Amino acid sequence: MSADIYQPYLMRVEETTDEAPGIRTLKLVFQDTVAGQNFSFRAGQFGLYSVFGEGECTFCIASSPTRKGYIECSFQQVGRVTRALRSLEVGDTVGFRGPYGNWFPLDEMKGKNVILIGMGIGLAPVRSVIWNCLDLRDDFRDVTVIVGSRSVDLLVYKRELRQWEEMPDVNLVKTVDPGGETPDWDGKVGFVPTVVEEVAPSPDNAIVVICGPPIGIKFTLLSLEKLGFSPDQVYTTLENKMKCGLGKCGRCNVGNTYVCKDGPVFTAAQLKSLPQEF
Amino acid sequence: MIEELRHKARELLEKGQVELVIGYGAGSDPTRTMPVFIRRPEDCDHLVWNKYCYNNLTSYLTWPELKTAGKRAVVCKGCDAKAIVVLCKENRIEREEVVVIGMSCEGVGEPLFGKCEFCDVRTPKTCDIQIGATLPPLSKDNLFEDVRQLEAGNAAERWEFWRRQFSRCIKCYACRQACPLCYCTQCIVERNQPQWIATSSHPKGNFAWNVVRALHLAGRCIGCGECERVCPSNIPLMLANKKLAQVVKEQFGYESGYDIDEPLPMASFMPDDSDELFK
Amino acid sequence: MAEFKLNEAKLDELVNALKSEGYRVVAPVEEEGVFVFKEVVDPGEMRLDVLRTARSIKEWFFPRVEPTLRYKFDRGSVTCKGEMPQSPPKTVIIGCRPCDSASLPILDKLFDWDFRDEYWFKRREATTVVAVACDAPDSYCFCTSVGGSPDGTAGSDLLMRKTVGGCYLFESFTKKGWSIIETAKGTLEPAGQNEKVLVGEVPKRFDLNSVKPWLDNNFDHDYWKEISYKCLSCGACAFVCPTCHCFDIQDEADLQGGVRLKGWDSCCLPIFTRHGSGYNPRDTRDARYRQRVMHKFTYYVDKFGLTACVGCGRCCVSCPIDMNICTVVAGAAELAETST
Amino acid sequence: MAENEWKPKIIAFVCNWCTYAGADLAGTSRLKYDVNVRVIKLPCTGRIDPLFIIKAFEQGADGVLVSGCHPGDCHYTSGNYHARRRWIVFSELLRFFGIPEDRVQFAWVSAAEGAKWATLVNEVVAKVRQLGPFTAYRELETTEVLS
Repeated sequence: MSADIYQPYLMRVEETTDEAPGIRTLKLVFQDTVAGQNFSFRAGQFGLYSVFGEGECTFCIASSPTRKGYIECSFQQVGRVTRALRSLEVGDTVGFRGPYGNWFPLDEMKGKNVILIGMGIGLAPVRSVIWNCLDLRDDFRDVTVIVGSRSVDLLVYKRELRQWEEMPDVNLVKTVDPGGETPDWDGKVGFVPTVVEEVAPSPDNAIVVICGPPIGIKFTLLSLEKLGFSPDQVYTTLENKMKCGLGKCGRCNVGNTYVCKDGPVFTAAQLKSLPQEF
Repeated sequence: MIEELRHKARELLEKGQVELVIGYGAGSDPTRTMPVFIRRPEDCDHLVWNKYCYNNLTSYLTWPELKTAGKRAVVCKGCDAKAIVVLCKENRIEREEVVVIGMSCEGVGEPLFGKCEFCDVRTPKTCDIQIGATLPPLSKDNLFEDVRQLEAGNAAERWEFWRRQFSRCIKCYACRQACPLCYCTQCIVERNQPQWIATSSHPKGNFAWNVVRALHLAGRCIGCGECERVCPSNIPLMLANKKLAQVVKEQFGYESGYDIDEPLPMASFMPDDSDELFK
Repeated sequence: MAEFKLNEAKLDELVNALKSEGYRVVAPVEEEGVFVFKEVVDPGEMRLDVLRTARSIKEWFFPRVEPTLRYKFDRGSVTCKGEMPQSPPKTVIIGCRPCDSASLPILDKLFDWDFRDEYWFKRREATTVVAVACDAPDSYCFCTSVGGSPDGTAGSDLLMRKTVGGCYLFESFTKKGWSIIETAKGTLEPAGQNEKVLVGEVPKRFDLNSVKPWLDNNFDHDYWKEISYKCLSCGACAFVCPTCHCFDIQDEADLQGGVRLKGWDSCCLPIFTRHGSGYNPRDTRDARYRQRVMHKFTYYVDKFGLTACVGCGRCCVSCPIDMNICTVVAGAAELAETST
Repeated sequence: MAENEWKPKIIAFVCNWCTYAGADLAGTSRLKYDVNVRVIKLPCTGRIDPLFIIKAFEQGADGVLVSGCHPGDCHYTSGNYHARRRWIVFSELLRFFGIPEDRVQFAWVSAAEGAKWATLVNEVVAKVRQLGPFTAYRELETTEVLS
């Protein structure tokens, strides 16, 4: 029998975590333990998560490939499927197809300084890279994590931020947009592009991974350019509407590039060469 | 007529009375025409007028990107111009922001479209500039003949008729997009919380979509027939629209597209509306 | 070289012979004033003289709706059953035009790209395609501009060409095509040496080679706005197109269970690329229409080495406002020439 | 009664203020009526979208009953007047599309008309029972569409 590419794995919701208003993380384990054991992915890849009766929805895998036996996804409730996902409880069943797409160049990052920047919910794919780096800490040189959000309550992975903060070999910089701070906020106040310039990581022997809203990426790229980073050193991930994830349904393309197959990870240099339609 | 049309259009643009003229231009084939948007007086020679001017150009009037285009002129047949009345009543456009160039029309299509056989607006009723001679209205006595014919059969026959018709619907939404009165920014089929109508073009979804499409035009459809003309599957959509027009006329004494001051039938009521249906 | 021919009067016998051999026969059939490919019930309803059916043959391989999954709910747990067709019925499509056949190898590339879509290929394997060469193309035809011809053989298992003498010459190119000849042998007769065939002419409207470079370099050209400002943004063009393959995946369910459906979609519909947040990368009519043209004439070429247009003219016929993709591309070719 | 005998499924869309109270009265008055009706309460007949009826048929209803306050008695002054126009038009459309008239019944039942409610339900159920299951609508349930 030939494989049916539209069939999802059945997953069990193991844990739900509220990250911020409207944002939730689900920890999912494979119902079929053999499939779970054989499953592997790389940081940056995505999948299609489905709630039966509501439909499928695309997110990156937010957990690290170094953590076996489960995957996590973080999402913001905006539409039909995310609303249904948010209403799931521990023990409920979810469908998952994946992993799809390319990944962040973890191999290339070995022996280099890594600067990981996540803005808002865009921290999800970066989180996969962060844990991947931290679980194999010796493979990398300096690890700088810059996290930003509109306000303190919208920061995601708050518990993990504290963990990273306490780790001696991680330089965590957290910031919120002006006006989004609280009286007890112990991070910076300012937009991510400004904070990046303040932190001023060196472009030498470094690779940057950045993810967030398009406007945030755009201005952070300018800041990075000012600091001397070349567009080839900067990796980001595109989020387009997808239905299949398999390079067939025809809606995620940017020019002749299919985000689901040729991406979702692109260098800033690649993004510049694409038609500006994303 | 064509010269008169071009002349008037040119005058409107030259005098700055309008920013844009929406009219018919030459098509890819002698039996077709294509909508054109004209902004410069010298381009008015591109305007054409013939029996292949099918489109109802008033559907462009509600486009958000054209709402900001300033005052617009639109070339209309009598049937098309009826849409202006409804659009004004429903506060989609201001009557003053549109100059209606009404064309006297002896009918379009080859052979003549069915709607043209019962046309009582061969000279447009709603227009600012009339082009061409005044033509007497045709009798509408037999307008609902095809409705009556279908009703002569029993429920099972009608069900079978529509089941066969709707089975061909491919959900391309050409009917909706071409309709001057389907102007919603978000159509009910695009609302998915909950998903009231299945988006798939299986028989169940097709039936629900076609019921809703017709119903949302009850008391509003002006009978321009664009939905039916553009349907790639030849579904007789006007038959359903006409049925509803007939009900609205018989029950509420209302015909869409004529009187700008009369209240909309489906947004108003009379305490003595028929109670026959209700136990 | 054709060895056999069939007298026009024996078309019914051909259909019956195929049916008795277990074939599901699909051919152009009239339905309420439109011609569509349908299963032939009565051989007399088959209409090989129809130049252009309302929709293409793609729906016999890639249906406008098909289930991929059925599931049942049982107190919180879900049981699933895949719906991939394991052995679709043995089918022969008779009477499509060479342009329709040509769309099949084009779509093979997409459905086999990395992930092999067996929904498509199972049906492909089970189906024999018998095309009829065009003796009377019309002004909407432009197959010759996109690499085809009125008697092209791409994608066909067998080609029937009409002769002056009221016969169809049978020429098979594949094993599947040969099986048809074998099955129908009783109705066929040997073809003569110098049979005169009727093949129409389709003038070439543009040069593909000059189109692609221009498209590649003119994503932001004003041309797109000029040609598509009046597009109504319906999906008629895509749904009647033999090569348009974009689809949607939707769930439909009640409290007991439901089904996941794969169904046609169109890049011209405004919600096609709209994100859940409301953001839409292709928010304007020109961006959407440009996508349609670019996808066919450059993106697909970049990805798969083929142009995703076969010149059947269906979109031009169906367009409510008479947008004509041939004219649009010819216009681009003209711009390409004037710019060099 | 045979175990697998078909039982008609009737969905009743009723308004909160009159018909629901009427149905309540029927209950408290211990009036017996057919059990094959499932009542869905809405604020007003004006809130009942024609799509509800389509949805009911899609989900397996064999008949639909719509009922609210008598004209003039609407809790919101005019909701039922608007509804009346809508139902006049919609019922004609359904009839035109070939849905048997007896599968959709419209009525006015006030809070005091418990007995009328009971009779109405019995009548509707009887009529639908006579028509049998709405197989015609069930047959629309195909999901693979080849041509």
